[in-house]
Amino acid sequence: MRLEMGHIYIKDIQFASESKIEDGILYVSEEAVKAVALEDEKIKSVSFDIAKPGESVRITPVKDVIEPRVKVEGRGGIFPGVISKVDTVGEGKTYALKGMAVVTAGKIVGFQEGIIDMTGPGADYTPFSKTLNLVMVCEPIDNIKQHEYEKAVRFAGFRVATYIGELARDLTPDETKVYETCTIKEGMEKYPDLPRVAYVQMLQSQGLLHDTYVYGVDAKKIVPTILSPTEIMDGAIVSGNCVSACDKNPTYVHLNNPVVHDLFEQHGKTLNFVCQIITNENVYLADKQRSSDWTAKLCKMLDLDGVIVSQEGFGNPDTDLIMNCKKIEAEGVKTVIITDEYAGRDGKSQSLADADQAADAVVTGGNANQVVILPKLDKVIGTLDYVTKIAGASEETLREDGSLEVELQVLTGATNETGFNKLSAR
Amino acid sequence: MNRGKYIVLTNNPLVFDKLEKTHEVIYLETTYEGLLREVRDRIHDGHLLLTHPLSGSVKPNETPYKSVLISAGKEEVDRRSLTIIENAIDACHKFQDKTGRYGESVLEDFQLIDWTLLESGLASADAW
Amino acid sequence: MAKLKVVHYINQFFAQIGGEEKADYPVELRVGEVVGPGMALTQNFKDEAEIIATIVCGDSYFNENLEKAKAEILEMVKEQAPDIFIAGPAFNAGRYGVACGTIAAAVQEELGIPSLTGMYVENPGADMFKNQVYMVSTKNSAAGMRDAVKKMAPLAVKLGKGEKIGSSAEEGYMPNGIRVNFFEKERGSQRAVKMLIKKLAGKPFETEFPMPDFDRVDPNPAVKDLAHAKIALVTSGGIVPKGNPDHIESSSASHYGEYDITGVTDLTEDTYETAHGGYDPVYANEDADRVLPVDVLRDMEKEGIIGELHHLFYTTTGNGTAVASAKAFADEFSKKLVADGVDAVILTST
Amino acid sequence: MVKEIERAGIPVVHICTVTPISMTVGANRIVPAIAIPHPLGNPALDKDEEKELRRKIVEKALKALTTEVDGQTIFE
Repeated sequence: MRLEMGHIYIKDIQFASESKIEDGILYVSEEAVKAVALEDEKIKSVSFDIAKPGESVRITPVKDVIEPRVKVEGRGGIFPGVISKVDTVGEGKTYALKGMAVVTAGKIVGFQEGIIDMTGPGADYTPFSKTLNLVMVCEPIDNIKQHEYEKAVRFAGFRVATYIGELARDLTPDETKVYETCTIKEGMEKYPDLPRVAYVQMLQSQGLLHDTYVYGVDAKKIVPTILSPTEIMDGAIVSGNCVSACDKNPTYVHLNNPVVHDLFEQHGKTLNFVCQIITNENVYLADKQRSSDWTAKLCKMLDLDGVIVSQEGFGNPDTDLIMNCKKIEAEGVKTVIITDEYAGRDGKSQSLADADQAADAVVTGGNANQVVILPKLDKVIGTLDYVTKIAGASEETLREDGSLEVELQVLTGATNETGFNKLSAR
Repeated sequence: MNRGKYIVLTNNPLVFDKLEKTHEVIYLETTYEGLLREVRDRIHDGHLLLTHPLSGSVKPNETPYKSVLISAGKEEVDRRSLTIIENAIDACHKFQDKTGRYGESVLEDFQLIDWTLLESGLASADAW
Repeated sequence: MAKLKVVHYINQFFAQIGGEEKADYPVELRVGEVVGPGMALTQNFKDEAEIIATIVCGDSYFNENLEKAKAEILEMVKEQAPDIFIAGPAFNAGRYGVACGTIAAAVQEELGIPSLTGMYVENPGADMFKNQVYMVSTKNSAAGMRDAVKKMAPLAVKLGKGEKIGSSAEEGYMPNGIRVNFFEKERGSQRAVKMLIKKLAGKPFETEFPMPDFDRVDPNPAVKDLAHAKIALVTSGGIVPKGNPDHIESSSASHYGEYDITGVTDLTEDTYETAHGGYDPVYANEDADRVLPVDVLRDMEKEGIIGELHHLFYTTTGNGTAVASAKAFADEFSKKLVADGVDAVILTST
Repeated sequence: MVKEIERAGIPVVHICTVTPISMTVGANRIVPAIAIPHPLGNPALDKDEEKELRRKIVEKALKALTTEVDGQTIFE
């Protein structure tokens, strides 16, 4: 499949009477985006705000981060099976608004987490301190069930992102990149001497607030399958995951999956990027066995030489990660796995909840238990009410000078397990 | 439904309420780690672990609730089950205990999340 | 700001007193002197620290008079009251490495003075002490001195100032089981791709997180024909012939025992005892079969259940024996066991 | 030591009082022993009974050596 990605760089976001993109500036009609968000009757009210890199702004509790995109040529549309009709995506031409994101925030459960600081030490850790953020805080109608609220906010974010993306449909991209994969046979013929490599992506799929959707299908109900890596660029995978802010994959990460992009960088040079394999992280142990068996089987059937396996989340997925690694290695396919660590505040505890000697090549996104002090910032988008309750925050979280003492866990994307960041540990 | 093939161990009152009448549920008033230790005792006794004890991204000691499925039948001690539960108990010590600081509504949310995590396990268990 | 005060520990060789023949050189304090590698360290301190005294000690002297030497050195260091204590670097010199690790750990532990040493990763002192003191990873010979002091000097200054120590990858010390975050130059996915390319090409690569129990050995196939198998006995329970002819130490054993049991059918109070100091020896001394079941295996040999009890057994004292040396012993006698055609081993531990 | 023996290609059974330690040092075939000061004996028994007890443990060890294992196994 061949996908042309047109990048349109957004230099600023401003509220205006009319939504449009001009000279790299995104003008947003608040009225229009509110209407888009409120299409769902389960959302009582929504407020929009803009947070820019370097500003003294804290956004919390963050639910999802989404990059606006629009499909201008080829089959299907952005977020197939979710916003657009079900159709196979990943070919043709797609535009992405770079340098910005739509951030959804709101308290879905009492312990809702996720902090994005636009400045200070927290900003060093969250990748979304570097994007211009259009933040939407959604309030639900009364007496709504948590899962209905989650779904309502999830969809509202996608609708708004799609609305913004549409503004770029007739623009000329600042930069164009072409991503092309071969069929199995073509690849064999074209790159007979290059190692055959795939990306195995483990998707969070444990239940409410821990879900991921593939073309709209709940990932816990899939058996491992194959994607063209270009499909994710059109939003084939979206996040419904609200827990474990530091190592969950927001939709932004799915769209810009760094493993996919970095493997494409090497495609045809040092390796042949054959495909993406997706699998899940269910709670039922027999499901884990089936999924890891299948993943290893697919690796074997595809005659792969190597794979990169990425994880999402803590604890339960460690078991999937190790099972995948062990079984894939047993098929004679070399693995590199990407994870993060929970080594305790002092760094002395055992980092993972599972281990195996087959996992001899590990990339880590860092120790999520590391303590960081976040100074008081001038403005909060969302609410701080629950910060003391979020994962990694402790009794002394709110210190006298208004600063917060928290673990990296609470920062959105800080220890991402697709290798999105530079943070590591030794 | 193949009820009776598994046992639910839980310290979550919501789970007990929902399953009490239809399932074999052992409700224990204990901590997250205490519940995992109860699970371990039963694994030593020959039960098989059916769901992952660290299900959910909510960390141990952050949520006070945990529900785990084990087999109703007993066989030889399963080493895989043993390793997983031992590692899970170990993992509890990495997180500070925050369970004493929540209001009622937050506790209800934790109960709900634990229930939905278990529910996704039940769906798989019942499919067998 | 005043310079940080450093006390430096080196052996007889680096003090240019002599080699192995001078290894029994006793502890010596040289106040105000900068000796051997101390010069290179001084250059790299960049005026932030200075060596106020050098302690010289022979490797044999240290290891053979461990408690005495340790006490003497601790007293000297205490007297000098430095901000930081540096031992070595020891490179691949085994006894020097053990001495550096021992004394650096002791200074830090008992005097509360931050300590630093350096050695080659395979030096037995590395595994023994890398989790107790900061230990810079060096090359395997003194040719790596420049590189070693380049890492040790700045780390020593940081330790002396009480500054935050970065990750092992940044600072150059051996991973010590404490995970420390830091920012790499490339994002994780790029590092993963590079690692995979190396792994696919069979080139060396370095994992960012070594698995905790990665050093596992797969079980060998089972013994097929027990009735014709040669079985050997090995113990870490310190069973030795009465009188301990080889002077196996009760702890920190520096060698292992190999004893012939040809014709021996029972270990008695008069013939065998234990050299182990880690447990109550009364029961093993009364009847060493309680640790090394020679009597039972002789019976089984007679009954044809096993083919043969190997005529040699191997013994160490588990207590205090450094993992690295135990490993070295076992490597050595395992080769002998293979050469002698042993089919299986029963290892007993207390 | 157990790993080095195994690595040399000789099957080895570890008779050890504290089995978790045996697991940690990487033994694959493990037989629990009686007590630290007398792993293969019990001074409370008379000589014959004690030897019988020792024989049982050694028999278990030999059974372990003749059993194929997949990873670390404790022979209770």
